[in-house]
Amino acid sequence: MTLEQQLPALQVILPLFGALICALMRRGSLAWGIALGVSFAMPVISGVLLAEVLSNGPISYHLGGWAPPWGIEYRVDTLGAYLLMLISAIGALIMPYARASVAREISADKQAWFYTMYLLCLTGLLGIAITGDAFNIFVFLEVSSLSTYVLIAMGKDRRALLSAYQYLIMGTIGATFYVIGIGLLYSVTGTLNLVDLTARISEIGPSRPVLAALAFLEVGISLKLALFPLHVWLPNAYAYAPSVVTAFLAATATKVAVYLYLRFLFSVFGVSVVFKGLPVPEILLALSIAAMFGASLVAVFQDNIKRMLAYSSVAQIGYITLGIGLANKMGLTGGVVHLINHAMMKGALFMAIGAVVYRVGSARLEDFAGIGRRMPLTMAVFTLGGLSIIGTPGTVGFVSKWYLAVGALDKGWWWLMFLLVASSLVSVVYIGRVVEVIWFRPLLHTGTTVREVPLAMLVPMLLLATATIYFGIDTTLTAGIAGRAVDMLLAGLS
Amino acid sequence: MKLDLIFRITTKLILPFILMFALYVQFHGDYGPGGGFQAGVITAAMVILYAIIFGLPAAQKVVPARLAELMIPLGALIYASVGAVAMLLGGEFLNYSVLLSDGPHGQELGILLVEIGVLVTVAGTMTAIFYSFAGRGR
Amino acid sequence: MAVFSEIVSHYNHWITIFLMVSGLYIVVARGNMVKKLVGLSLFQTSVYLLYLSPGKILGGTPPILDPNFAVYSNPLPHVLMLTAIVVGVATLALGLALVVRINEEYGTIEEDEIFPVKDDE
Amino acid sequence: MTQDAAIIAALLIPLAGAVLIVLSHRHPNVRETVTLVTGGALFLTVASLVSDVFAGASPEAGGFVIAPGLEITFRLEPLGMLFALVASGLWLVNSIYSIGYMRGNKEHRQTMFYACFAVAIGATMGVAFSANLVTLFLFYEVLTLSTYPLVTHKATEEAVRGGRIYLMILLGTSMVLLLPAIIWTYVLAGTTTFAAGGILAGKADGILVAILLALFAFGIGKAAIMPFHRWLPAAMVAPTPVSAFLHAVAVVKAGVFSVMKIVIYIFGIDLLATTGQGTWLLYVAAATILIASIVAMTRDNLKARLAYSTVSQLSYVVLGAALANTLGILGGSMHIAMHAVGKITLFFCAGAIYTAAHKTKVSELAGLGRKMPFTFAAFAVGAISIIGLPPMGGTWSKWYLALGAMEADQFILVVVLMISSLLNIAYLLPIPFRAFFVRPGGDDAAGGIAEAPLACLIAIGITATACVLLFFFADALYNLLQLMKLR
Repeated sequence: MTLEQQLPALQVILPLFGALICALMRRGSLAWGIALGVSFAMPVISGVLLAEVLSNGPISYHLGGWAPPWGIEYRVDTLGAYLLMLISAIGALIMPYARASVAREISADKQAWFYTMYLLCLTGLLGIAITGDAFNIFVFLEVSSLSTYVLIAMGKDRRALLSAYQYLIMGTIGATFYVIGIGLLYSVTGTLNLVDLTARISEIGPSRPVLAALAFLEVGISLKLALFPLHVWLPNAYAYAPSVVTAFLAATATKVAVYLYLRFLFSVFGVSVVFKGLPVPEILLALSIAAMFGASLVAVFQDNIKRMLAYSSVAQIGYITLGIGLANKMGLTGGVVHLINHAMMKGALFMAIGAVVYRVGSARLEDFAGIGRRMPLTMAVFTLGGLSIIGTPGTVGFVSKWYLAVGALDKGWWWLMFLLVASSLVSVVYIGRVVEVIWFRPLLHTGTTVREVPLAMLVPMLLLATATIYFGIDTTLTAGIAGRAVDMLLAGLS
Repeated sequence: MKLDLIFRITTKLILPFILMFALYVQFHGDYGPGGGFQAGVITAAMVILYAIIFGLPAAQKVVPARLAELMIPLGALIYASVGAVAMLLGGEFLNYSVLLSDGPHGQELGILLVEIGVLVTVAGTMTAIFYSFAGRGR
Repeated sequence: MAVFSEIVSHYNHWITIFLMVSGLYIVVARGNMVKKLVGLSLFQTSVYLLYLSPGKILGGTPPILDPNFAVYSNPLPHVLMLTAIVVGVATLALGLALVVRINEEYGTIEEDEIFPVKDDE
Repeated sequence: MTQDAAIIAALLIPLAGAVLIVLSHRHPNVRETVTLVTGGALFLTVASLVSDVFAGASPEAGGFVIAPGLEITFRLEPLGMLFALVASGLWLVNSIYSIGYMRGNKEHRQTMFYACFAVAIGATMGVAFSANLVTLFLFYEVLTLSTYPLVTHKATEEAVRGGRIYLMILLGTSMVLLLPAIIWTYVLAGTTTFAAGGILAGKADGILVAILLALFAFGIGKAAIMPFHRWLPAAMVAPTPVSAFLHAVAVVKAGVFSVMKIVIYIFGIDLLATTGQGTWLLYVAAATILIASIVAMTRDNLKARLAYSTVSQLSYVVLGAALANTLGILGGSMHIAMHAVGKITLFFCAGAIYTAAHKTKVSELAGLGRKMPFTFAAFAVGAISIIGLPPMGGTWSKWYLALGAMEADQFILVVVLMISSLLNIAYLLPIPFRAFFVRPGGDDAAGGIAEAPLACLIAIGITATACVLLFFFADALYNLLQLMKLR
């Protein structure tokens, strides 16, 4: 087989190898070097895969040479490739940033382990996006989750331990629900291959075990996705995890769960089962709206900015699930494109916060007073990210909002459009609060140590911030591909 | 303690048999129930038993904590390398058939190597878990 | 009567459901972190049963090719559950490790004693 | 320079200026030169397009599609031309004035100030040239955001609070009302491109027209129709050049310009006139005119009084749009220019008074006219123009508005316009009167007060002259606006 044919496997194996080698290292900087190399290779691979999928259709890779549906199949289609690209790009941006930040926040003897866990997490996330086997998804889900728990527990604050524990309980319940759902499906259909499952479920139709499986899967994935009100693990986990971890997780982990949601709702179960068997769209819409308002309102009252942004993430996930609930071309495109858009803006925001933590050592609002004068670039990144969260035209946030609103109106739900725009008004309040403090308050930390962060941290942030503007204007790479993925998902909808 | 003596002697006596049984389970995995997971746990049980009877320091003299920790990625690395070798030989990842010119024998060899990897990792993991819990809170 | 036999004939599922629900109940209702983990394990164990019991085929033998037998049990659920067990063990180990660390930091593993502790933001 | 290149240049020159301003932050003289050069270049670029518009051309540029319905396109038409000309011309004058003011008051963070100013004028050009609602909205929001740091420039508690109100009202109305209106329009009409005769005709009727009009009219918070006018007085904490920019050059003008443009090119005046669904807006505008004038009389703070005056004057333009007939549109559009020139003069004078004498209250001005005769003379000129008396430019716009009201058989509105003029006299003219003819209180030792810095005076002189010139050369405006394709 040529190298190009091996790419789907390499996408997952390279970070796995990287993780194993990192585990053998004792020096953090060596481990960082390996993680950096692997992270830079990832977008190259996923870029080639994406180009291949867009021009020639889905790629299938038979692991171990066993043909599906018996063997495990790695299957890259438009949606999967889109997600691979997202995860690997964020990973590649995070790694240069990570070194200094990790050196500041994690003790030297644990740094090699940190990079091991990071690469394992990357492996898991990429694996979920690439595999075409339902049980394999569970394995990768747990690989990424277990490493995530460890990463979160590495936070400096002792509450990081509690958050990791809390996440572990919730996450395991979620994953177990997922396996239960898969088990039910397996006992009904006798297959685990996603493509095969799709065919067989459409033969069976909405029978009771299938609907039960759907319910279990939906709840399980919703836990991972932090769908309101199953989000309680997320704010603490994001708030107390090391800054790098927060940025990475916020940009990727929940997105992968959304991918699973899309995969199961639209392709495995198919629109006919999901939308006729259970009131899935109605539930999703109601919960999404609750998330958009509830979580945003809570965000307004947070003093820890990481926590504030974490609640904002819950709200933004609401937008994504709203698009799923709309289930029409424009709405779903809005949801899918918001996956990548939200990853960009939240990545930028959390990296900016991480930079402040690097210099000031705190993420409390009052410690940000006047910091815009000492760290103007970092705070410009924060401001741009914030504008994107608000959905200002010219940023990626606006593109998502436009699609969602048009999707809502296409259904004739003008009230939903108003709710959508009204909820972004709440985000003006919490972002505006921070912006006022960083630019217009007198400087609190007058020490000379508070200045711009090293270039390796600054450049990734600036790149992401630029991306939030660039992809707000040229959307061929984001909305264009998302649109094609949506066409694929909606193929079953008559 | 007198009872202690009986424990010590018995342990010393059965340790080789535990290891032997582990290896049996390991290599019989081809033909019957068994394999690297079980063998790894049994191997670790040997170390753990030794540690319980003779104390943690004595056990760590035989199997240092660092070794146990190294075994974890090492075993997985053996596993993954077999897959990678298969890739280099032109097959898919973990396609053992290409390891030897004869497909089924290649499968056999591949599984054997992979199971050794599993043994190493599982034994290492179990021992490491035991060490880290036993070594705390004194 | 038909209903009764319907219920009894699915006894494996009833056991699964019992384990599942009691496991979840322990996770929700207990404040002790170790007990919660035990509940979580129980919950995961129920899944093993869910997979394994339909895999057994009446009159089937272990799936090792033998000219004397024609009916084999389905091996796949066992493989899957082996993986799930490993995952479960890893989760439990990690959970316990976290509890140990929490105990070191807070001096307790009771949730209702930890959560009132206010760290200064 | 070809026409479409000139359009793009008009957008890029201010941006380039902003970048250069930031780069030259260590050298104030270079920085101010950059500002002035940018202003001059921008004005010349815009002016170079005037002859084309008179020739009946409507050059286009852009055509960049972000998403279905999200298209960035620019097209020049007479109304946009007028607005761009007024804004770029006054910005140049305002820049001259800013330099005098900022240096005279030794303000801090001047680099950020000038940079934001340049970005804001660029956004204003974008609003003026926009060919569809989406482009308009994009630059409308950029304008809001780039002026926010200007409003909070002083970074005091009060400034931040003012900025908060400014941002919340402008962003809030635009996001919650304007954006849905745009999306709704897109879904109804399948496009958001401005077209002669409107794009909603036949697509919407009955109460839906009224709802959409309400979403647009209130959604454009910059037009300051009551009850969304609070941001204007709140923004008074900003330095005076900013106030001039907000009230005269760009921000409020962008608001009423957008209302005008939406009425003409989205609804179409025929749709509004035949369905009568725009009538309510007439009364809201009339009420705003009267109430704001009355509130202005009660304000002692000079800038606050001018702010409420602006609220009132803006509704003249809205009124003109809501009349939905040729004369009303003409009067309203003309008022954009007339009010801009008049109001900027008044603000420049207020700023000059603050710079020279540090006085902000009307009641403190007694006798100051002797010390600053030029400033107060200019103030009187601006005031007369706002009131609408000859020989100042403001006369003509009010004249056409009144004619439009007559044509629409809305005699009550004619009365409203008359009363409003009286109220204008009542709150504006006492200021120069008091300055010139009332003797200062005995203890008020106004020694040492002289005219403001020269840069300020030059700017004041230019705009005051313009007020007079516009009276005599109003036919140029008339001819330009006649080219507008209303149907």
